[in-house]
Amino acid sequence: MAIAQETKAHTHPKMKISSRSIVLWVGVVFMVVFCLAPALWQVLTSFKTNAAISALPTIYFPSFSDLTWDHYTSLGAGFWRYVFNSALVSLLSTLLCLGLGAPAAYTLARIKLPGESLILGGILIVSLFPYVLLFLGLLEIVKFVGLGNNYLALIVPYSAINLPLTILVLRSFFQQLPRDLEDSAKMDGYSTVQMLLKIMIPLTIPALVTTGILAFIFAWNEFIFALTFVTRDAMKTIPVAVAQIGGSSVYEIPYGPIAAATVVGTLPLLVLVLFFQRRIVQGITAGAVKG
Amino acid sequence: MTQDLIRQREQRIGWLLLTPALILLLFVFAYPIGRAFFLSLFTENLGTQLQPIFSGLSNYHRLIEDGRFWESLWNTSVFTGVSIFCELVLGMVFALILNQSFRGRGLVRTSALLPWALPTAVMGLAWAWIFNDQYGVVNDILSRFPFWETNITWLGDPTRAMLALIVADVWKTTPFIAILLLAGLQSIPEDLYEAHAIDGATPWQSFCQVTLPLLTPQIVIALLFRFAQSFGIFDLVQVMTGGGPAGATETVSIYIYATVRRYLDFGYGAALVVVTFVLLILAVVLAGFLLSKARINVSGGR
Amino acid sequence: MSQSYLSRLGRACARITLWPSGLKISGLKILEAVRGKIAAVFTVLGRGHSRGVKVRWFKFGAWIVGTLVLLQWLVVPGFSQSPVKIQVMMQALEANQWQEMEAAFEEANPDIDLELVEAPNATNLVEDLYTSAFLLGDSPYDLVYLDIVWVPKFAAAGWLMDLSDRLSPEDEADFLDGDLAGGRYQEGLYRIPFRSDGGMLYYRTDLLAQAGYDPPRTFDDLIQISQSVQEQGLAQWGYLWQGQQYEGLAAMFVEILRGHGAFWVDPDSLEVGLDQPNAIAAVEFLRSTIEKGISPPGVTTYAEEETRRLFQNGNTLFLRNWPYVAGLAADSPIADQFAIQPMVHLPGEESGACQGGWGLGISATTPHPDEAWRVIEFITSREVQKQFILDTRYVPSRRSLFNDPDIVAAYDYYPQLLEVVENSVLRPPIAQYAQASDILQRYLSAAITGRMTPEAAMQAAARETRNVLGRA
Amino acid sequence: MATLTLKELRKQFTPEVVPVKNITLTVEDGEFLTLLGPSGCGKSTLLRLIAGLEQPTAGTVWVGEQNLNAVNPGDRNMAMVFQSYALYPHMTVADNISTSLKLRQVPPAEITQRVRTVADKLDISHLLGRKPRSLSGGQRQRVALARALVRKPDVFLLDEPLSNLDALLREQVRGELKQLFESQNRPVVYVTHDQIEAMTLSSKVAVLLDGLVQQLDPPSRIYTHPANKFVAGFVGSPQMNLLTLDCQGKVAKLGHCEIPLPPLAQVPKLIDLGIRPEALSVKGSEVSDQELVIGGKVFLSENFGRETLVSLRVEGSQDVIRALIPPDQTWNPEYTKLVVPFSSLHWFDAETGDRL
Repeated sequence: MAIAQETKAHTHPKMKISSRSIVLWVGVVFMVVFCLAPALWQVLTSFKTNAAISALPTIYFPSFSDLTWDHYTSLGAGFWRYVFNSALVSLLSTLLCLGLGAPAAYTLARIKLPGESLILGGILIVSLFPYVLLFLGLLEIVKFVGLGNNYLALIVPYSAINLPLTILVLRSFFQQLPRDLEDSAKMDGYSTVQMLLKIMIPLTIPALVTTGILAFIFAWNEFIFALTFVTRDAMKTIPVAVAQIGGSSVYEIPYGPIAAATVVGTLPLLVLVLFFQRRIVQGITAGAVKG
Repeated sequence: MTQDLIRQREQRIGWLLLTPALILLLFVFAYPIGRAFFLSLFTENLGTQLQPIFSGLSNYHRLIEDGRFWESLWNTSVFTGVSIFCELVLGMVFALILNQSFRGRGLVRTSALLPWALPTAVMGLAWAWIFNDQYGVVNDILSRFPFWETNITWLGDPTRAMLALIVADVWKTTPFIAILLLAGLQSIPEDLYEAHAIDGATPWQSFCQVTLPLLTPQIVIALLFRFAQSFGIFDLVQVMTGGGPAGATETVSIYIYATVRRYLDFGYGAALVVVTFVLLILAVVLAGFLLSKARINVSGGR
Repeated sequence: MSQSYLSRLGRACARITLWPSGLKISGLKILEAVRGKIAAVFTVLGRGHSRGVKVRWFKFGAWIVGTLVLLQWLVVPGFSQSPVKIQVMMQALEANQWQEMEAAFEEANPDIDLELVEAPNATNLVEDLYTSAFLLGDSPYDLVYLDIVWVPKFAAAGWLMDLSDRLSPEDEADFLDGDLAGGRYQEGLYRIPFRSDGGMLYYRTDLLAQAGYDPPRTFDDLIQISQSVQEQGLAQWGYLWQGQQYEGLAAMFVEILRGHGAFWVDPDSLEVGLDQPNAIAAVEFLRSTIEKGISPPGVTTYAEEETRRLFQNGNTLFLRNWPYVAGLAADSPIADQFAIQPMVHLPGEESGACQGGWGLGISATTPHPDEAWRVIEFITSREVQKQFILDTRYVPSRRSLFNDPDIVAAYDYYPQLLEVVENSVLRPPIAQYAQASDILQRYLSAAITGRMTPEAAMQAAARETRNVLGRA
Repeated sequence: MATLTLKELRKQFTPEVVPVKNITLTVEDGEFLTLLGPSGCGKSTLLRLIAGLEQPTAGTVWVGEQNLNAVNPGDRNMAMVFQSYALYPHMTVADNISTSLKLRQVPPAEITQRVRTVADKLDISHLLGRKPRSLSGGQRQRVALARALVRKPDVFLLDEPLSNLDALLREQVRGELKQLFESQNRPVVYVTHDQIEAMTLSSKVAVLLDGLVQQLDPPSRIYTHPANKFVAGFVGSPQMNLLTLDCQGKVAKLGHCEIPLPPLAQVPKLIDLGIRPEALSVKGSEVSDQELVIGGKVFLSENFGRETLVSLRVEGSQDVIRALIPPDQTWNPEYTKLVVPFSSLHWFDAETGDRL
């Protein structure tokens, strides 16, 4: 029956190829342009000479003389260090966030606990607190625990800030999984933890990937905490490093090198997203229930 | 008592699974929030040599008369309301598109995530440059249309500056909503649509009657978090307008950040934090109440 | 098996820097103590009959911790013991420019290790970073590299050391008055100026010659000449200034205020002068440059760089900006076609250049004030400063350097520059300057964008400023 | 080897919602107990109580001499087949089947052996490497069965395992199930709302309503001697004719008919009469005195092919009686007489519904 469904889905568009697919492609084109145009402008800027960047009229299709690699070479090999720092902090904070968030979300979705709604309410309320305003209190904690200039000073807050979102999203996914699956697993002899690891988690991969990507990107791009908690140059993350890129004067904003740094700093992220978006595949629970 | 042994065991494991996350949340959130509530009852600024002096509710009294705070609150509300509305509509459209199967979907999905992936601080600069009245791309494109005023000072006019901020924010965060909704769409079984289509429903009807209700948990979560993020907007405004012109784009976060970090007025800053936080909670509670009136479960349950 | 894993883990945890330093010593003990409990937890998780799972959990945990340990060792360079470390933080851009001075200093003073910590180039972020460091008590920075407007706040907060006794009379005489004044707060001296800065008027010599005008002296001159040059089609815009809502707006405005004989805040009496008629006239002047089409409407969104680029593109007659433009414009299409002079003023009033610039202060909590002072002495000494100026084209803080033959040979306009910076005007040196400046920026921005009339805006600004000053 | 015993089980969710009120049952080895009842009668909850997926509010579950109340579902050594099959979608068929054995630390060689045996028996050997997604409904159902059988559990629990199959397949699988579980010689508890399944498969049927067992008997006795009006109406298709009649003396009045009452201690005012449609026939030439004759007008006839269901309005009353008669039999459209042996009449107390 499932096979029948799939083939049906393939033949379906053919019948209405005209109206439906035209609307779809118009939508796709609009979306791609909307999302990419400003980013591509940034890419173009990263290759333009300083003169071409501020030339009037605006240069959309630069000639060879308007193009340069200088902005990239000016970043220097040291920039990879910042990329590494960002990757490390983002990866660990994402793992921590998912590692703590998924069990918590499962518990809140399926295990009845006294005070459960209070906990849930607390998580909701905490998520409303503008995170920028946490920095002063956190600074004191960081200082007190002696975490200054330690990756943990970034990893822990990033995880915590993403935790409410992770918990709520995963919880709603756990709730949507058929309950029979868990009952079946219990009958088979899975303990709660094993069941979470072997059955529930594999089935919520789309949600895990989704929240994971969101958390990872947040950590990758966060600025204020990264600026405040880490001052040692070797441990700075990309956004802070970009803020340190200098022009010929303190007043000048060096658009070219900043654009280049953005491109270099975002490419790893894109590769990651490109790789993981396949995991957000349709119908991972198909076949679990019903004929 | 033996009757509940299994339940007790299950609950014990539940607490074990839940506690680490709660500890982390407490560790990061409890102290700063509690500290704000505590400090808001003290005067601690340059006038007191940065020593806390108990002053009761005087900070709150001062806050009520602080036009700048209420103006920034209004600015933030306008910004939040307009941008979230646009993001939700666009994000839903994006999610529906990305949920279709077509050639190159992987690339399109990735490109749809790109705005979210680019650092806000940097893209704020880029947007400021795009909206620049002399060199900006926006004016350059507009000037190619006849009858358009050229050299519009986007960031120099209160309304237009707000508009520019909203455009930049919508661009930046629509992917956030889109990907959350997309993940939600993935969990809606295909056969529901087929059953509905067999019943003779138009696509619009099945959207309203199948997609929307089943997507409610994700929509509510996305809205909630965008609301919180948007209300706390900081770096984008800081970089693009710095709160100007004439404070027309100053948001609450910007004001509080300045009060605490630049004016060193800690007690008053804490009072600002507390009031903002409480107002946000009230707004969400109210929204939740209205939603539950509309028989939608906020927490995502059934 | 699991036991040995844990004890190994414990020993590893106690060593690594990832483990919070405050807990470093007790780390092993704590872990030993909770070991039994952790094992119990894992037993519950693994539920009796699944011993394989239990082992796997440990392996998993060990993997994660092991990876962290490894990364941490890779990443954190070992601490090497050095003589006396003196740390100072500054914009990354400037830290690079300081490299040679740093090397020279360390060569001359082997017992001191001067460390430059790089910060972002936005000055407000540097201020934030210093602020955070001081708020936490013992700042890691022994020296503070200060923008002139931070001095009152940092001094009032008690973060800086009074340097009055340390400065020699000869140096005191050589430093520019405005720069020294900017380093004072109440009775003390908290900052030794290193490089100066001041706002001034750039004008296009070629366009003025073509139109047959002398450089302007008064505000009326400036408007008249601009309109005439614009009418003749020689330039698109007459006058560029910084109108974005940011600190530069306040800096620019104090010059206009001085030119109108008005003042912002009197630092001694804390009197506010923003709502006096001549202050309102100053705002009306700025507004009129937009209304008369002399300045582009977008000027209300411009900071230094936007105005410089527009000026360098060649379509503008006058520009108010800092000295750094002179160096950059010399490499642009308008090279040799511009000159500088002090800001214009009303007849009978004086021109004023907003005093900017950076200098060094000593952190109140540093354990090495004497070593820090040696750094200041070295860096601000005439010879070192001279070399730095020659390398970077910054403005010196010592009078004697403006007419130094080597410097004049390199930069011929420095004698004129001295004339500009000698007439400097300070932004009010009050502890609440940041707040006062924000108030002014908001209302000034409202006035020049036409949201409020100049009169209403200045009255509101004055009222709020008085509130702030009265409160503290 | 094992006996499943339920003692005074009760499950209460809220004061109003009590799906299982007080149930005591025993299922021996080789017995096939079907819990039969309409939806909401508590049969699924009862099954989940046995499995340990729900905790009883009161009462106990025993296998042999062991009280299972504090034992986790996975440790009860019961296997359950779910209505939705609940296959793990991310595992292959082989993994789905072998998971429970792996968790019980069965040696790998034995696992392979047992999986192969059960797959052969259910004819799914060729599917072992596939994922549930690519299986048909019938195949999934077999995998779900295999998953239960491979464990050789103490007790089998089946929750409407056939309800998601189409009618044809259902009939076929029903037969196979019967053979399969007869050979297992274990207690089987089977939940269904389908009376045909209950009748064909079970050695014992418990008819449930409102959380209480209405009747616990072998299927044939459930059919021939329904314990009360509910069971009588629920079991049998087409449904039994149930008429509420006035009593006068020792007879009950149905239209012009006077039907002698069974021997009763006390004659009630009203009494319920039940007649199975298949017990009625169109009156032949002769009527024995062991038969009741009911006359009336046929106003509806439905031809099922194998037989015809005629609906007749009883002469002198508004009551309707339906009868199942051979398709070739004819009747007088204006006035037809139906006969039924007195022995096929079922009497029920009008108030309590109990069989008299």
